[in-house]
Amino acid sequence: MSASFLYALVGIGLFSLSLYGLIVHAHLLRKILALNVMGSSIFLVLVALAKRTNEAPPDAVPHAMVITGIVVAVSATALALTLMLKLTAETGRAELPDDQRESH
Amino acid sequence: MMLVDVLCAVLLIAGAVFFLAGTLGLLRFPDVYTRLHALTKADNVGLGLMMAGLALQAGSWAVVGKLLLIWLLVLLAGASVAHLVASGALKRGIRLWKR
Amino acid sequence: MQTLYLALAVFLLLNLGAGMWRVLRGPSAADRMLAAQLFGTTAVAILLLLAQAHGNAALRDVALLFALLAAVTAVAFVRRAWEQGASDDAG
Amino acid sequence: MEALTLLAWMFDGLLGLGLLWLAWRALTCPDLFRAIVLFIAFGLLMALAWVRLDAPDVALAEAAIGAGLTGALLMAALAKLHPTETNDNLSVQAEISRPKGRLLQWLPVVALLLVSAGLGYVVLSLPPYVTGLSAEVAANLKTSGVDNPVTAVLLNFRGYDTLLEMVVLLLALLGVWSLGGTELHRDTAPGIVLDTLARVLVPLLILVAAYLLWVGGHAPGGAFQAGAVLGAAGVLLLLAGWRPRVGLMAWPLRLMLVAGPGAFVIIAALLYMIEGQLLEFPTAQAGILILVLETAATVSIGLTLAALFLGGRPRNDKGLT
Repeated sequence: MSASFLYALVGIGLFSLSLYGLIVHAHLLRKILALNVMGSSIFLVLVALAKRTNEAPPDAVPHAMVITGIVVAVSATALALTLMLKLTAETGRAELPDDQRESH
Repeated sequence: MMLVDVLCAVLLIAGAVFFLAGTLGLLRFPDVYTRLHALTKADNVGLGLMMAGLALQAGSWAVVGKLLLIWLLVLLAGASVAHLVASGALKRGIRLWKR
Repeated sequence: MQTLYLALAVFLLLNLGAGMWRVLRGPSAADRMLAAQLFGTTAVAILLLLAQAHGNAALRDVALLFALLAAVTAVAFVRRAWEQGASDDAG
Repeated sequence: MEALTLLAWMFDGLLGLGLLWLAWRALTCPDLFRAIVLFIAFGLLMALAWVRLDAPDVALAEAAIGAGLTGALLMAALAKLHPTETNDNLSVQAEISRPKGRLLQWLPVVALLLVSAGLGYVVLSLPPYVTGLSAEVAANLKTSGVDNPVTAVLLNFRGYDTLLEMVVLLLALLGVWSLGGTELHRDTAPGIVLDTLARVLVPLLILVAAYLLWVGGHAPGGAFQAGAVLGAAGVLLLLAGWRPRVGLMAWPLRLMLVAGPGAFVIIAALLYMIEGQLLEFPTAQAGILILVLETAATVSIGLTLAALFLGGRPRNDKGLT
């Protein structure tokens, strides 16, 4: 096993952790953090697998994708945070409404 | 091993010791002000010694200049943040530790 | 020398792990922030060691960015989470 | 050599464990502020991971975004979320809701363990060595106008993607602006230390952004990293209480926000008229065209990120925009 597989496995572990966090937590700030970790985990798998080029320099295409991904992720985070603040201002709670509780 | 290598190794290890001291201080000191004191030692001296060690191996003046710039920037950030956090903590009424 | 650079990098990484205890423990928000500040400095040192060990000059630029931006998060903490938290009550 | 490999493995192993542990604590600890600090530390370790994976371009982007913007965005959002609850501890407790019943609690855990095992099996069954697209990139690098393969991919081979990514950034900002305005009044006085810090750091940040932009042609760096650094400079200015004059906020700001995608579209249209192809750079002019595009993109990315931190369509006290 080479180091690139080690990092790919870490990426998969991070993906599962963040998916669990995304499902279990109700607070939206936590969901936003979980989504960010999930993005990083996928970037980690991509870049780790790009390094399998046996001594040659790693594949540049995934690197380019990840760089734009990082910048897009931070702007999406900013939008999500603004939406969360707006929702909190309207409803007083930083959580999405629960369908079962609201529909009676 | 050349003399330069020995000197570099000594400086690097001394720097690492200051980092360890900084972490120990962060863990062991009793309040936020004393912990600030420990932290800034790692910034200033620990990184400074490491920079000196690495500069000996740098090979070009451009690299030495970049190392110096990085160190000065960390000093500036460390000193400013220490001031801001300490005065903020005082304003918010976090008490000073007394024996 | 290679071995020394990498050994020190591993040592600093362990050091960083020990500092994590202060982030978890607190007690005040300032303590957690300070620990994060120390992580930034440690990362600068690790990057410079790796730059020398790998012979990759680009890593010094990464360290330069960390050094330049080390203050931004802490300033955001002091100016937003601390100061505005108290002063926003009126408005 | 033996000791060197062992140390490299130790470093990678510790870094991997550290990443997993930080993510786990950031997602489970009850205090939101602590979760944010742990997440910032997570970003720091990610930058080290990129370095170990021979991706210095990605490490530069992660360092610029993770150290400057993400932390500031999260801190500001937390402060606005609980303006009254910030006491000394600033511990904003958000209880971790757990589903009722043992079955519902363990079902996601078991399902996710199965998912990780499946993904892990897939990754481990991949061939250990592949060339991917690196051979194609290396073969065409000569015609791209730059020497850094990552910049060549971003600005030349996959120019369409980069154009659309710039539009995505703009859309995110439009989304934030459509949710309401933000007053342009000044912050509390920054104090002499913060004021001096901003006055020293902001020019340096702009200089480093220009350096990264230029160096991106032949070494790690480029428009996205430079834009992120510029964005961090904007964040620092805003935190130090600086606000642009209202006159600048109207059309000059908007013009600069669309400069990046606009330059892409104009150059694509010109190339279509001359060469008959959108974004197919002629080899002789590719270098200069890429530099023009990158400069416009850097300004737009930096301003967009800073405007995202301001959080809302800027308007003055009279409500004008």
